[in-house]
This record gives sequence, C-alpha cells and structure tokens, in this order.
Amino acid sequence: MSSTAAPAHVVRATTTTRILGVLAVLVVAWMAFLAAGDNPATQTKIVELCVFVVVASMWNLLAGYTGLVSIGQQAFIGLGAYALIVFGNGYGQDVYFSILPAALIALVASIPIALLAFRLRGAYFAIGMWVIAEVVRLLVKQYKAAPIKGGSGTSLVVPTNLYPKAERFQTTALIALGLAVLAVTVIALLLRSRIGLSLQAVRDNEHGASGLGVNVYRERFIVFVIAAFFTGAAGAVWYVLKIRIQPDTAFGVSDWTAPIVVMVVLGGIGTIEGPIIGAALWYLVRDYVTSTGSAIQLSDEWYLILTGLLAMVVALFFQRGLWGALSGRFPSLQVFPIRRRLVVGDEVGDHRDRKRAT
Amino acid sequence: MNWIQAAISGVLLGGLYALYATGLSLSFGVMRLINLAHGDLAVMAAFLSSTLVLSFGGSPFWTILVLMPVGFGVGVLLQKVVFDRLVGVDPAFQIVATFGLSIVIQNALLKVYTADRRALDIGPLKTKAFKIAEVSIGLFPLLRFVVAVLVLVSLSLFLGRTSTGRAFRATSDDPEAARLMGINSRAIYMIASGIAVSTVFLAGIFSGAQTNFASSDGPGLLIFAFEAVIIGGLGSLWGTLAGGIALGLAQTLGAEQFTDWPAQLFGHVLFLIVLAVRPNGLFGRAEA
Amino acid sequence: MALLEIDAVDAFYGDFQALFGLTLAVDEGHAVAVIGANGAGKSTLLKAVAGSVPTRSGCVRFDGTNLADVLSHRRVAAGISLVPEGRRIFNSLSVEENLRVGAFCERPGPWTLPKVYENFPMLERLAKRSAAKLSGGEQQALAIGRALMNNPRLLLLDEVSLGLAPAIVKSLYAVLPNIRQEGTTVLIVEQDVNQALAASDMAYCLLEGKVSLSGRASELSRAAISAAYFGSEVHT
Amino acid sequence: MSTVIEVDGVTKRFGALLVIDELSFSLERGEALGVVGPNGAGKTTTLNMIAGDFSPTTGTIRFDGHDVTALPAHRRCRMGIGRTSQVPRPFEGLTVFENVLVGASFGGAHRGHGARDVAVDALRRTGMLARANVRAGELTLLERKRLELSRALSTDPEVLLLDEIAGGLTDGEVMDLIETIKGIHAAGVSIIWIEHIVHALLKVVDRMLAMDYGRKLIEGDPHGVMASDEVKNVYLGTEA
Repeated sequence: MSSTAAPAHVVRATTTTRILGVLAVLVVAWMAFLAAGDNPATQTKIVELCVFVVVASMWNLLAGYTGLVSIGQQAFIGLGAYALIVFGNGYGQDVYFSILPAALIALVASIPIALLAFRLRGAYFAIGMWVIAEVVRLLVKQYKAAPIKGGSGTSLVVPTNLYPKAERFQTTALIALGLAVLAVTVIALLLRSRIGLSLQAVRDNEHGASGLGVNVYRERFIVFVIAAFFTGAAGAVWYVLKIRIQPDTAFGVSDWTAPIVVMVVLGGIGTIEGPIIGAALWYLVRDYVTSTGSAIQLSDEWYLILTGLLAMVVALFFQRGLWGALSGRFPSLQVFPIRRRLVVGDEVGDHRDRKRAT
Repeated sequence: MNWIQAAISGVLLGGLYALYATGLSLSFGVMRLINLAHGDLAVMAAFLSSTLVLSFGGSPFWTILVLMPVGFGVGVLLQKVVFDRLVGVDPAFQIVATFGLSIVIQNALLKVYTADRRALDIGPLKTKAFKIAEVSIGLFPLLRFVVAVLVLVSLSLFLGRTSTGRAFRATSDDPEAARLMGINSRAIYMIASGIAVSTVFLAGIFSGAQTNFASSDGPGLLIFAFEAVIIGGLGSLWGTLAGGIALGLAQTLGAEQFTDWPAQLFGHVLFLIVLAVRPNGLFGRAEA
Repeated sequence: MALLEIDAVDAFYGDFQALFGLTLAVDEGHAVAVIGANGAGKSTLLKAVAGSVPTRSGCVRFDGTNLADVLSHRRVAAGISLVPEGRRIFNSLSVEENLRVGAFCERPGPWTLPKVYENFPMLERLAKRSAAKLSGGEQQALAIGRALMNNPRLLLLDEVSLGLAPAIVKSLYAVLPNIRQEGTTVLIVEQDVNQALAASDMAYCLLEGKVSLSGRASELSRAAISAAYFGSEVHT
Repeated sequence: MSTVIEVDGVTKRFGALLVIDELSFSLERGEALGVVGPNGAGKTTTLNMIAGDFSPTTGTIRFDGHDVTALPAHRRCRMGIGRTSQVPRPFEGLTVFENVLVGASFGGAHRGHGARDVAVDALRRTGMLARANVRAGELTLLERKRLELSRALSTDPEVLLLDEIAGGLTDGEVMDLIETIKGIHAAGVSIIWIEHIVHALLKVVDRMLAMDYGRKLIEGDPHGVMASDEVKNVYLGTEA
C-alpha cells in the first residue's frame, strides 16, 4: 500500500441532517405528548399511523433496497397478531410483554418462508409470498379450537379485563410510537452500516456487488428476517388496540399490503423518509376525505378507486415519489445521515491530485 | 369410487384454471409482465354478463360472443394506456401499477354491483350429469373443460401456424431481433393483451355460471392462475393445461381426503412443494 | 445516386461514443466492406442504419430519404435487412419458422423459401429442427437466409465469420454472388479482412469510430490495411 | 515464481454452443498476461469463469493451488480475485467513495477505518480521489473505467482480471490508464488483461495469450505473438 499523505476521515452528518434531525425529534416528542394524553381518538390515530410507518418502512427496506417486492407481508402481521392472541388468551400472559415474543415468532416463521420464496424472482417472488400468506391464513382459519377460534375470529381478553380503557389506549399509543421510532432507527443504522452499503450496491447492480465480495443471498436473508420481526411486532401492537381479530383481515392483502405499497411508492421507494411521509400523507388525506362533514366526503369505494388510480399514476409517471423527487432536486436533503462524504486534507475536489496520481 | 369421482372433477376443474392461466402465461411469456388485475378482469366479465342477461334476457352463453371481443378491446386499451409503460420497467412498479388497477376494478365493481354475490343462470344444464359405471360426470364441467381445451388448441394453432403467431414467438424470444424482421413489437404486445383479457373474460363467465361470484373474488382467481402457470412451468400452453389440471386434482383429491379443510389449501400446498422440489415447474424447461 | 449515405454521423452507447462524424456512401448494386478491429465502431454503424442505435448528429439517408424518424421495423419494410452480430436466431422456432418470420413484411422479390434452400442446402435438411439445436455455421446460414426472405434492397452483414471455421465461412461467402446477382446492395462488416475484401468492390477501414482508410477493395495493400487496422503503433 | 491461477482443461458449453474448448493456461505470481483474439474467441467467458460468474462445463480452475471451480463469485473475490467488467456498471446511487468502500468492506473484509483507508488508497492509485464524493451515476466513461479499477483494487486482489478496460477511451486517456495499470503491476499484483487495443497491452504485459474458437492459439513473448502468422491470420485472414 502506498503512503497516505493527509489523514482521511468520513463525514456523515451535515447541517441539513442536524436541523432536520432536531425537527424529527420534535415531531416525535409532540406525538409522545399526544400519546400520553387522554384522547382515545388521537391515540388510535397514533397507533394506526405508527403501525403503518413500521410496516411501510419494512416493506420499503425489502422492495427499495434489496429488490424483494413482496405482496405477502400480511403473513407476518397475522402471525404476530395471532401469536399475541395465543400468549394472551391461551397462556394468560400480559399482552404488552407478549409483543416481543410475538414478533420473534414472526421472525422464526420467516426463515423457512425465505428459503422457499427466495427460489422465485421478481413478480413471481411477489405472488409466491402472497400464496404463502394465504396458506398461513387458511391454516389459522382451520384451527377452530381456542384460543384461535378459526375463521370467525376472537377477541383479546387480557387487556380489557386487566387495564382500564384509558390506560390501555395510552400505553398502546406509546408502545406504537416507540416501535415506529425503533424500526426507523434500526433501518437508518442498518443502512448506515456496511450491510446497508451492500444493500444499496445490490439494489443498483446485483451482479457487480457479488463481484466485489458481497454475499447477495445472505444480505437479502438478513433483511427479510428483520422485516418479518418488525412487521410481526406491528401486527401485535395493532391488535392490542383493536382487540377483535379475524384471519381474513389480519392476513388480508387489501387491509395491509395494498395501502402499504401505495404509501411507499407515493412517498418515494428506496428512501428512508419516503414511507414515513407516504404513511403520514395517507392518513391525513384519508381522514380528510372520508370523515363526515368534510368538504369532499367520499364513500369507501370512491376513496379506494382514487387510491388505486393514484398508485397507477405514481408507478407509471412519478416513480421517484415525493421524497425521491425532492432529494433529487436538492441532493443534500436528508434526514438520516447515511451518506458518507470523504475528506482527505484538501485532496478531494482538488484536481491537481488527479494529475499527480496518473 | 369417490376417489375416481374426485379425480374426474379435479381434471375438469383444471380446464377452468388453465383458461384463467392462459392469459397470464401469455403476457408474461411475451412481455415479461405480470398483471395483478388479471383475476379482477374475470370477475368483471361475470358481472357484465349478468347485466347483459338481465337487460336482454336469454342464457349467459350468448354474452360470450359479445364479451370476448369486448375483452380483446379492453386488453388493447390497457396495453396502450398502462402496460406499454411497464414493459422492461423495474418489477416493483409493474406490481404497484397493476395492483392499483386491481383495486380500481374491485371497487368500481363494488360501487356498481354492491357487495352481494351473484350467479349466472344457465338453467338445467348446471345440474345435468351422466353416469359411467358409478361415476357421475357433470355436463357443464365437461363442456367447460372442452371449451378450455378448444381455446388452447386454437391458441396453439394461432401461435404455431400463422404469421402473426410466429411473430409473437419471435418477439418473445428476442424483441430486438424481431424488430429487425419488421415486426412491430408494440402491436404484438397489444394483441397479446387483447388475447389475455378475452380468454380471462371467457374464464370469468364460465366460472360465474358454476359458482356465484362477488366483486372481491379477483385476487383469489389470480392466485389460481398464477399457481397453474408455476406448477405447469413457464413457456408452454400445454404446460399451463397440465398445471391447471394438477391444481384442480390437488384441490379435489385433498378435499376428498380431508373433508373439513378448504380445497384451495391443497392447491397452495402443491404449489409450495413444486417450488421446493422443482422450481421450474413440473413441465418447465430447465433454464426457464 | 448512392443507395445509402451516411453523413457526419455521431453515435453513442450511453456515454460511450462509438462513431465520430463518420461519413461513407454505398452505391446501389455494390458490395462494400467495412473492416476494422473490435471496438472500431463497425457494428454500431450497421445498427445505426438498421435503427437499433440512435444517431445523435449527422444524417443517415436511404434511397434519398432521411431515416431519422423511421422506426427500425419500418426500415425493414422499406428494404433494409440486418444479419445481426451473434446471429440472434429465434431459438424456440424451427428453422423453417425462422425463415418465415424473415418474410414478415411480405416484400415481393426473388427470395422465397425454395430459393433460400437452394442456396443453403443444409437448411432444407434441417427445416423442421429447432433452431437452437443448429451448429454455429448453420445458425449463421439461417440468419442470412432469414434476412434474404425480406427481399431487401440493402443487406447488412455483421461479422458473418465470427467464431466459424474457415471452410464454413468460405461456403457462406460463396452465396454472396447469387445475392448480388438479384440486385441487392450489400454492406459487409468483418474482422476477417481477406474474406471481406475478396467479396466486395469498395472497402472502408474504421479505427476508433472514424474512417482510417478507404478505396477500391482490390487496390488496398496489406501494409496499408495493417497500419489502418491496428493504428500506427504496432510493429509487425 | 509460483502459479497463482491455473486454468486446467476447461470446456464451457452454452446449450449446444461450444464456447471454450479444452483451454489450459496458467498465470505466475507477479506476472501480467495479455489475452487477445477476435470477438467470440471466448476471452470474456474465460475471465468470467475465473471470477466465478459461472462454472465451466468440465475442467478445473485453481487459485493459489486451491480448487475454486465451484465457489461463488463473492467467495473468490474475498480470496483475492479482483475483476473489472467490460461495460462498467457502478452502483449509481452511491458516491465514488461508497462504491469503492463496498469492495474494501466485503471483498477486502476490512472494517471501519481500515476499510476507509483501503478505499482512499485505491482511489488515490487510480486518480479518482478528487471525485470521491461524486455520485457514480454522474461519471464520464473514463471515470467509470477508473472507478471499476479502483473497486477491484479495493478488494486487495492478488490477481486482477481486466476486461477491455481501455476500450472506448481516447488515445490520451489510454496512455493515462496504462501508467495506472503499470503502477498496480509494479506493486506486485498479478494481472490477466483482455484488450483489443494492442499497443496498450504491449506496454504492460509480460506474456501474451492469443485465443480463437475457445482454444489457445499461441502464447509467449508479446511482440512475438503479435507478429506471428497465427495471429495475423486470425485477424487479417489467411493470405490467398
């Protein structure tokens, strides 16, 4: 190795990321304040938004960073949720402490699922995952004994008889917010790490990445398992709030993956910020257009038709999504400092160095 | 005897699945495009047929003559407006766009036809059956199977014997080389989508005459079509028929053995087994 | 008037500029050879004529018509046929079906299935066989036959000799006089210089996207070609 | 000198097509081997098999005496086989530095500051340090080729496989690149270099291998090989 002239160092955070980071912390603090309040309607919204932020971010981690486009992520929602039911109703465990083991069940289940589904590529992987989610749904439906009670579904009994309603909404909202912060932090740290570097490389050129020593299969596997864990946790949190569960909705593609896909693509696939923005926007807009008394009150059908059209338009004409378009125009714009800027004395950006080296 | 009975129903059901799968296999073969709204188009056809019957009377069968050309037109239109922009694009966007289309069709059907289930009335034909030994064979399922085979035969004649059919296969092999032969690949893609939608329209009408249907049935049908394609192996129409039959057999035989389990589960299980053991499908080419 | 005129054409593959202001002309009824080392821009030239590589500046005219806005499949209908590098045979079709696809535009002319078989007898024996199972030489014969089925006014041959044994190359080139006899103009791109020169009236040598030598094929000396081919720096 | 790469009786078929036919050659430690031959001779296929993109139909490939024939590309890269590809496809969403960091972190198995220093060193050796913070999608062809080279270097290769790295560059650019490659070679890296720009090859390589029809045509002293009748016949055809 030749001698190093000036010491090199890598700069991650910039002024923009610091400012936006402070803003993000403020938003989270404000949401925590609302979550700790006593308005069940607001707390419900926080839970819903946070759950979708988690699931959308994880779907984006798969689709946007590893090229694994799945329409079967509802499998892990349902697995997490039903694991919670089994721990709570079946074994009488405290629901809040059952969320983590429920998520672990989703993680364990994701391993054989990955081994099978990774045999398919592209759109075939997408639908193959869907079939797998269907199999899980049918199996759960078939289990007619307690605590699952088959297709007609069941209700989570533990929280309702253990905690007063106000306390349950408060706790669940705080947990959901914590989960969302954790999930996004994990994704940001992952993408900041060498694994993240390899994921972005795999996304851009799979073949080139393996030629530089990246084990593409292994990286994908790791991400798939992480996504299953958080998606399972999100499913469990959702049903702590909702209490009532049925296999057809817990494993429903139109309940979960459909809106998630729209959120991610709208916000900007392949960015950390995109799914969060997409999920938030989705909730704001849905709230506005479907609530009674708003200027344009839409029926569910019209709302979904417009959603579908929006997904089509974005996928056909606006593939970068909102955040993608923004950060394309302003490259320094990023909330999470995952980029690396190299500083080596005055050598970088100095063209004399180029001549010297050649 | 019950086993033979179940096997025969399975084979006959497989014809219907093959009919669902044909269009999917064709669009993937020619354009490498998967249309997630494929099943919803079948449901749409069943609803359109019921509307036509309610307005003009008669049997649903005559509506096939109207709706197959309409389906062709719908396919061409979809190709021009949507699919053309998706050929060669990152699969993520293909999935999102056609998923969006699926949501649009489902909810438009829900808006127009409500959530109620409907059925196409084909009169006494639905229950007619004849017996060979102890085995009863439904006349309508047999008819449906024969029609499916006829569609596959005519499609394979079209692909094998006509100039346009050869252009199809050439485009599927190598679109750029096909253009060097003077073939307009965009026109080929339009015909492919036209055929895909008109065959799935036919499948939807036949399916609606057998069992009732609702606006939300599309995704389930898409999965059957997809499974038939993967089980049979990509790349051949006869593989698709075989895949459809294998799927139908798995469902009826599985349900025969485990009476209180849902039949589609056994189809899914067969699909997963094929995936684990022979990912290129039972009849697929090795490099597919 | 020249059947094909290429006038100051620049062409790129992405960022990679393959042709630098290239100018050449092919007269009707002539056979013209374009030789040069790999990467000299020969194949790009043919692709620019066939329409599969866009030209960024300059002009390609066929029979006086500017081809700038003509899509590649329309150029085939107008009578330009390319035998592409690497043959690009349709593997899931039989030999005969490949030939029939060649006649997709149904341009009238002397070239028919029997006539192609007459010129390439081995194809007739293999008519029903899957094209994927042919040897390299047979595939190349099929690629040429397939292009002839279009009855082109201008036939573009890209690296016919590539990866083929000399005897086979010779047998393929033996058909060229028959093709020219029907009035077809031929533009040949070749690495096999002697073969190309023997088959043509005019020759252009390309080096790094520019014409480095041109003249009557019979009048170019081996030394001049060697210099124009490798650039001046090789001592041979 | 000891043998670092050994290609032993390798045959490769794609379907019915025979691309490599019983090819055997070896590369000594510290040596630079040039490979020439007409298009379709099987040069890139050979390189891809050494790098591990696919396995030969029959035959063995050894690296440092170990049989690597069945190992996947990422394993071979970590063992010390670096490569550049004919058409540079950088990770366009990453910066130049991050591109090289992928190689240093995975192929070179360096962590943290170690990876950073290896990446900086690779960029400096190829003259790309000044462009370190530019997104790879914005590079010119020459810069992409240099990035390709820096990425390969960052994996700490014992052997560097170069596939037409000079193709498509102007004369001046080629001269610059030759100096860079000479430097890498002088630092002890063994090189196999496929190139059509013969004068570039002649300035660097110690030995030349000419291929045709997937077989070895002739190998030996570079100038001798290029002046040989065999090579002239392949390029210019047999004299009538």
